[in-house]
Amino acid sequence: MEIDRRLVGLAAVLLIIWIGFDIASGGRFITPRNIFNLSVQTASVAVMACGMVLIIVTRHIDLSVGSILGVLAMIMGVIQADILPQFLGYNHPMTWIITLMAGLAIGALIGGIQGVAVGYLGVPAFIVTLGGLLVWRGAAWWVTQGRTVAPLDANFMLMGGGIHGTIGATWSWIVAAIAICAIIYNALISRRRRLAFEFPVKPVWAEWTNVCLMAGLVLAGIGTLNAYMLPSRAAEKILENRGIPVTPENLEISHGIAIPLLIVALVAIVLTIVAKRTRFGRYVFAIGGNPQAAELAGINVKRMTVAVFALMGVLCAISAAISSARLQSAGNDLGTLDELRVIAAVVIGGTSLAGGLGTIYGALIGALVMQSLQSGMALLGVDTSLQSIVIGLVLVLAVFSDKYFHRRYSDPSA
Amino acid sequence: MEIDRRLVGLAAVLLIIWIGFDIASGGRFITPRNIFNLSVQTASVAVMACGMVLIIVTRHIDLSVGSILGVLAMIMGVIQADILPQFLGYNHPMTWIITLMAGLAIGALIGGIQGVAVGYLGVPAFIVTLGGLLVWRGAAWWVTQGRTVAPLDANFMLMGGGIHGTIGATWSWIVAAIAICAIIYNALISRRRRLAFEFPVKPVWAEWTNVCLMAGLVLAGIGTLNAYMLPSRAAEKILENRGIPVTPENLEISHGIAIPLLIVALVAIVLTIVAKRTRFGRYVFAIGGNPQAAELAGINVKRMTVAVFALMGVLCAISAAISSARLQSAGNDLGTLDELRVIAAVVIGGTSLAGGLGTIYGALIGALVMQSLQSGMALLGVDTSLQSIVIGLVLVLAVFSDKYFHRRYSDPSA
Amino acid sequence: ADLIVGVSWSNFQEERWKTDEAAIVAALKAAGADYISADAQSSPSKQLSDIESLISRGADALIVLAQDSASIGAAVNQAINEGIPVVGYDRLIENPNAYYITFNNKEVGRLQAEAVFAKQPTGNYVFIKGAPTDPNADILHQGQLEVLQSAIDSGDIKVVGEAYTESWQPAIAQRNMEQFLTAADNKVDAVVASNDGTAGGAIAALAAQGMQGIPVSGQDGDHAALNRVALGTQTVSVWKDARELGKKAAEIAVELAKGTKLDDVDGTQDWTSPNGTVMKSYFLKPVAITQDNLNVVIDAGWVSKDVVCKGVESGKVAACN
Amino acid sequence: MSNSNAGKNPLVEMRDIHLSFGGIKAVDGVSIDLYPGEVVGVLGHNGAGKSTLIKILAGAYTPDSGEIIVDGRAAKIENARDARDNKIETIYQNLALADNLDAAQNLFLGREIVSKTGFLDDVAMEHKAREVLHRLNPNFKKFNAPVAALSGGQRQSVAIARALLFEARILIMDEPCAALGVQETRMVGELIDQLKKDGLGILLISHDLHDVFDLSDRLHVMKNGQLVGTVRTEDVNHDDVLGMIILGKMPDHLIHLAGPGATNVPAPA
Amino acid sequence: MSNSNAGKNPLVEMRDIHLSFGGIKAVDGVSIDLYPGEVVGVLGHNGAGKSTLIKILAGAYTPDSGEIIVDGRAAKIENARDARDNKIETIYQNLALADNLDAAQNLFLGREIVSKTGFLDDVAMEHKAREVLHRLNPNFKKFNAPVAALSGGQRQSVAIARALLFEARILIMDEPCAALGVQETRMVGELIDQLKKDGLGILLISHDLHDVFDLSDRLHVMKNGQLVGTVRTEDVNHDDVLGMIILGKMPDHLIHLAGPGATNVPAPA
Ligand SMILES: Nc1ncnc2c1ncn2[C@@H]1O[C@H](COP(=O)(O)OP(=O)(O)OP(=O)(O)O)[C@@H](O)[C@H]1O
Ligand SMILES: Nc1ncnc2c1ncn2[C@@H]1O[C@H](COP(=O)(O)OP(=O)(O)OP(=O)(O)O)[C@@H](O)[C@H]1O
Ligand SMILES: O[C@@H]1[C@@H](O)[C@H](O)OC[C@H]1O
Ligand SMILES: [Mg+2]
Ligand SMILES: [Mg+2]
Repeated sequence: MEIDRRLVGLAAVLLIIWIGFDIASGGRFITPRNIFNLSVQTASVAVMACGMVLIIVTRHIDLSVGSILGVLAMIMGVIQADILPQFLGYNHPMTWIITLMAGLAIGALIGGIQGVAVGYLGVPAFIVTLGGLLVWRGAAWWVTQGRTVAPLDANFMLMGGGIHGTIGATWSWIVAAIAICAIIYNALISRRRRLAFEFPVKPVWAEWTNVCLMAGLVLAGIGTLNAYMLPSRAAEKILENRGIPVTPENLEISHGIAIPLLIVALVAIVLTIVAKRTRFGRYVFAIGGNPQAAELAGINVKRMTVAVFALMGVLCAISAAISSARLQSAGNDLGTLDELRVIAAVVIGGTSLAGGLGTIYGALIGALVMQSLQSGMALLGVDTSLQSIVIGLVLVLAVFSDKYFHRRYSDPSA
Repeated sequence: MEIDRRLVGLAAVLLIIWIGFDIASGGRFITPRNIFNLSVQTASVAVMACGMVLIIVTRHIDLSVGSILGVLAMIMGVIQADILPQFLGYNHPMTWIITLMAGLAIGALIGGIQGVAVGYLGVPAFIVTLGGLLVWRGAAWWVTQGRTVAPLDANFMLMGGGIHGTIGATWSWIVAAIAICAIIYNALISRRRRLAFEFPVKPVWAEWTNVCLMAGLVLAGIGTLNAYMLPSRAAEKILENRGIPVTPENLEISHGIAIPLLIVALVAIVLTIVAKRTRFGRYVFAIGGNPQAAELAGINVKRMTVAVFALMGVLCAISAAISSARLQSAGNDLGTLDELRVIAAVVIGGTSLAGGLGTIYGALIGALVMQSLQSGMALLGVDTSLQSIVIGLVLVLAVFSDKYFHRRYSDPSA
Repeated sequence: ADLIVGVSWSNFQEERWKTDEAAIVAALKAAGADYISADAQSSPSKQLSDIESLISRGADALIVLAQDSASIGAAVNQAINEGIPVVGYDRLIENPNAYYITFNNKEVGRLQAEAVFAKQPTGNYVFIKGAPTDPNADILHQGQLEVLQSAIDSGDIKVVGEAYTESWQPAIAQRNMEQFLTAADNKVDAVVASNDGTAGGAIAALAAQGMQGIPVSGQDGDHAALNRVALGTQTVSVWKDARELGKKAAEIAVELAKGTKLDDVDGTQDWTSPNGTVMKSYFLKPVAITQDNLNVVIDAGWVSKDVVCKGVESGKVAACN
Repeated sequence: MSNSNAGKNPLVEMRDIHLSFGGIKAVDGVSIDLYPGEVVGVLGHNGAGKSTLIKILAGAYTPDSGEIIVDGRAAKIENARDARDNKIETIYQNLALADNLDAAQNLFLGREIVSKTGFLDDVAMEHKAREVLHRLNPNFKKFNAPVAALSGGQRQSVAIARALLFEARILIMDEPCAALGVQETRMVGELIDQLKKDGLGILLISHDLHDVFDLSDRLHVMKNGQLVGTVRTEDVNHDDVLGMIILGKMPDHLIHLAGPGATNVPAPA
Repeated sequence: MSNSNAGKNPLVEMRDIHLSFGGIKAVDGVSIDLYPGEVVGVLGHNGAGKSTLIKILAGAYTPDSGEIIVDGRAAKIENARDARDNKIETIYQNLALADNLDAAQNLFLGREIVSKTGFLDDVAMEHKAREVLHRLNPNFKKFNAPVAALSGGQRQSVAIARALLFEARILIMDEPCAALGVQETRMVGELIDQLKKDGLGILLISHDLHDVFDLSDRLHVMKNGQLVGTVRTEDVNHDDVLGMIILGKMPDHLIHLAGPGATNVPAPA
């Protein structure tokens, strides 16, 4: 994984925003607590943004993700709260698995249907998913005639990253260790491949700087999350449940990585590999570059379209699980306007709306930028209408600056 | 003006919808009254749709029209209700003109700013106007801190097409006569031009059929509107005001053409001429076909982009006038989701989201299709969530069928 | 100040919330507490994030106007876990650890229906209901039906139209009203609209048929609506003096933040929610404002006389003289 | 009809192919054939229907009617994948390349090399791409840039390399050298000769009579969507062929060879 | 340097032009000139920088450094409009056409005929378009179809017609005949001769040495972004030029003529 100039620019934007808010809020922004909150708040949009990258790279768009999230959250809500308990009782350990599987399957189906309309019927994705935006939002209402479903299954709610929905300090450090091993392994392997074919490689020190930088980021991130302690009441309860004596020392329980963040990381890694290292990913980019050429190269563009939209549906299901779990309830207006957040995140992250160009990690940072703005302004107590003005402006500015700084390295006539 | 196959297909869709609702509502849909209502309900979206055609033809999109409408309505509201009365008193005959002019100017400015961001800064329109969607909605709130502005100026409210906002039977017939003359003149002139260069022309009978058909449509439409009488209570008041004795005969006062419909017609005719008969329009289409080629042909693509967006802003101002006048008040949420209605109308009307292809009259019919669905379902008392499902489906179906029937006459590989 | 009270608003779309806010701010200032706030823009998810950030900002007590009473649980739990008391404002929060202060919304519905019914005890009625996503919409409608159901059953009143209004949008209310008028051939005698915004839309539709003047209800005491009441195009705007509600809520929040138990707040009564949760609650009484008692809102300083009386012929309305 | 193909079976035959675009008959009853180890030129004025004809064979268009026979068996070629299954490989006139991918990625598009674990082996692909492109265009060095950044001729080199890389039996080349430089054109000529020796059948569309005469064994000439006739290169000279292209009639001494569907000639006696 | 241009002033001069694309020097210190009434060929291998060079003159690219002098005066050419104001007209290698417009609309794009009332006069434009296109390609009939529906050669005809239609003094043609048929190519050749007689200066990029020798008075040869040298056509033969293109060096008997910025030659004595 190479670190590109664009990514650095984007990270700089993020950093500026963070530092700015931190100063303005008197040091309340860059705190373990707020970083933890941010990680959880961003998760649902981030997961969908990963899929939206592929959609936009293939020259499509999906305006329906918010509505799909809504209908899937309702369906999963009803399955776990109304249907399964009849057979399994409340909070049965299988409930969340069955619910999630059903959600993923229905998500794939919904996405697949839209993909068929786009790929096989040839209706522009903008229209299909604009229709979807209306249809699935309407459908979300029909699941329970508008009633919000609550309470949800206790295990399912762990996906929302509440007090119990984190993996604690020890596991977080283990995750960090695994990540760092993967970074080193990856660097070694790709260097060896290039050397085998006698292609030029970077100097050793540069490779190591790279690796150290990334490992450092991982450690810093996870260290921060581990530094955020559970509120004392919650810690007391946990200690009581486990039968551990409540001493000031024992009360210091770390949050660690929130489960939704873990889900985001997993989704992002898998999709990055898919995008860069598999035929599927290569075809996605080829279609984005020139759909006719891709078809003539023997790629089944229609089928690929269906697959990409179905994948988007699956990711909506994951996001639906995260956001309903977080809210501990499923309401039929869940996900409203998320399509805009997701698309904005992806475009801020450097994905071109003209297709053929985009990265998953860019989208993640884009999502983080958007959420940081919102959370930061909420933290400062900025008026909402002013908030939306600021977010609108930053959106345009971010894309402009990315374009401006990137332009110097590309075709002046483009 | 030639009548094309696509238009006929679209008109057929509309007819099916109308007849369907008429049957389902027991003959309440195709009545002078409902047709009149439809014409007024469609006006605001229709005006914006005319501009959106040009935006989409140039390969852009404008997601901010609803928000721009909102902020302009608020601004015009404050100008006419709070500011001008301080100088002119209430309902001064100049109030509405000054208000409208200010609205148009500010609309052009807002659109122009967005156009600069798209054309000169090179930020994709999707992003600029997504930003605009947030910014202008936020700004709408700021105008009065969320307070709804009412009552509006009495003359201004005529643009909303209430009881007084129509031109009555006589004037309506005069409009009809002018329209028919124009149709005939147009046909004659273009035939003469072609003959002068010895180009092939249609047989005379075909020309006449065409002319008669169009004239017939005009007569039928205006006849219908004239057949819709003022409700007796309102008629009584009018007669009283004019000092005419209230007899059953005198009470039969026609609505005639509603002023908003007249505005739509004017906008559509002007823009059709601009699109087909002027350099500006030709350049819009050329840019949509191939922006690089247009630039190389010496067209100032950046300036054109600004102009097209500014024009869109002006049309938003007109729509803002119509819809706030119709509601007799200006609220900061006016126009919410209108961007989707407008875009849907345009695309149903056969404009290609890939750019380079589209017609104004198609967009008008598209707007009518959307509004007919909504009004029809409201008439039948269909549940709102079911309404949005139906509208979503019809949107996709309409575009699909247009594509499907059109495909037979074009490149099979495209 | 040593106390900070955080307020989480569901949105500011209706005019009234700005007044509520002003009242809360004033009351907190009087009590020497700081006011911090966030606006969820009608999104339950954003409201959860908002409350998290209010907690981060050091709120000692929270006042929450819930967008969705069922979805607010997660946020309220977080606050309670942190030991921060929560006051449910205007809309119900189903959590026995939270305090509940409101105007009785069923009562609001009843007042709306009563005012319309008094003017038009028989004939064709239209119901313009609130947002399908707002639980208050149904509660209001229940209240309305409590008054009108017997007349409906006896056939004195015939319901010729009934629709929700997405996001309480006036333009949608107007379109629905137009279609009801078309469907009923203008044979509509009264409109029960659930708030002032939708009432405005309905009245615009009536005006297009020259029918303005038939009974129409609303709520919130929006300035434009009070003007319509004066002009006679709207019958009633049920006024929930937001200033009272805001003041009381702020006072209670400060008390709770200082450590007072829920039970010990003055005027607290036990109230059982439809789902059987027993809540510590405080209720205020809404007032129906009609042409006859417009002076109430003017005297209360809610709105100035010239706003209410804009365009009213002199001598026609007592309050405008 | 005596020629060196006698006795062999044609690799591919297209029989009585028709295709109209909304009223305009782009291909109007054309029949052609191609034998292994031969190069057949397809000639005709602009808009004669050459590209449309070979796009049908390549699976890019579906004909209104007509048959395609590959190796003696009727073949159903409805898309590019079907063509590939029949070992038909095409270089398109408009160079179908994905502009955002680099040369190697384009070369292997649809036929990527994957490692044992199933992941793309980009390093191996780039290695192979360098090899092939070097044979076509020794000046070519831009391996890590998207092909959008290549010059017209460089793009054409990529398109040709792409077609060469795979084991096609039938190679269709639609004006492969139009944008190529002198040296590059020469190298492509040498390659064609080599492929011919390897037993491939090649359909070569070109407007350059010099090249066509140098490379082809037979010529199909089209006019206005119809086949004027098919001749052996050695039987005709430039002027004969010009006559066929411009006037649409067979040279007098060969009139008896006019192929099926040929126009402007009396039916063979 | 004795040639027929002696005494005349050059129509256009480009002096020491540089342009890199992110590190790659596409044009690297090239100077060329063009006199009225002459055709100058620009030759070079694929990727030599020919198209980039002339796009700078056409206003499509802005050079990193260098001067353009038109009629003896320094000209600022920053976009296509500036080029047009200097009466420079270009046929691009990738045929810059608006695919959705028809032939006549493309022909007049940016220079429409309007009636007295200021509205477009489409009938007059179509009339004129038919006239011009007929001179280039008598087979051309598709006047009412969008140019997307044209064959490769038909599109090229439209692009050429477009450039001819207006009173340019400097005509740039980037491989104008690449896609043209034999007859069509011949007609373009005749046209070039005609324009030359009318006193236009023409820069002609082509890979077809036959054509270039037939049509040009002088040749600029480029390699790897640099100018190898400028020669008079009558002074050289095909092999000399091939040597310049491939090896990048001036023929021995002309080595003293190597232009400024020429590479691989000893500095002129
Ligand atoms: N838009 C671009 N971005 C980056 N590099 C480019 C771009 N256009 C051309 N190049 C590079 O610049 C060099 C010169 O290209 P140019 O198109 O001028 O060559 P050319 O002489 O016209 O070649 P051909 O004969 O193939 O048309 C080539 O190496 C090419 O890859
Ligand atoms: N997509 C299309 N839609 C409509 N008509 C088309 C299309 N493609 C080609 N045609 C028409 O079909 C006819 C044959 O075109 P084709 O491209 O096969 O010609 P060609 O022989 O390859 O010409 P060239 O030598 O110019 O490449 C032409 O009249 C052309 O205008
Ligand atoms: O006051 C009303 C409130 O109770 C409801 O929930 O939302 C709409 C408002 O008008
Ligand atoms: Mg061709
Ligand atoms: Mg070139």
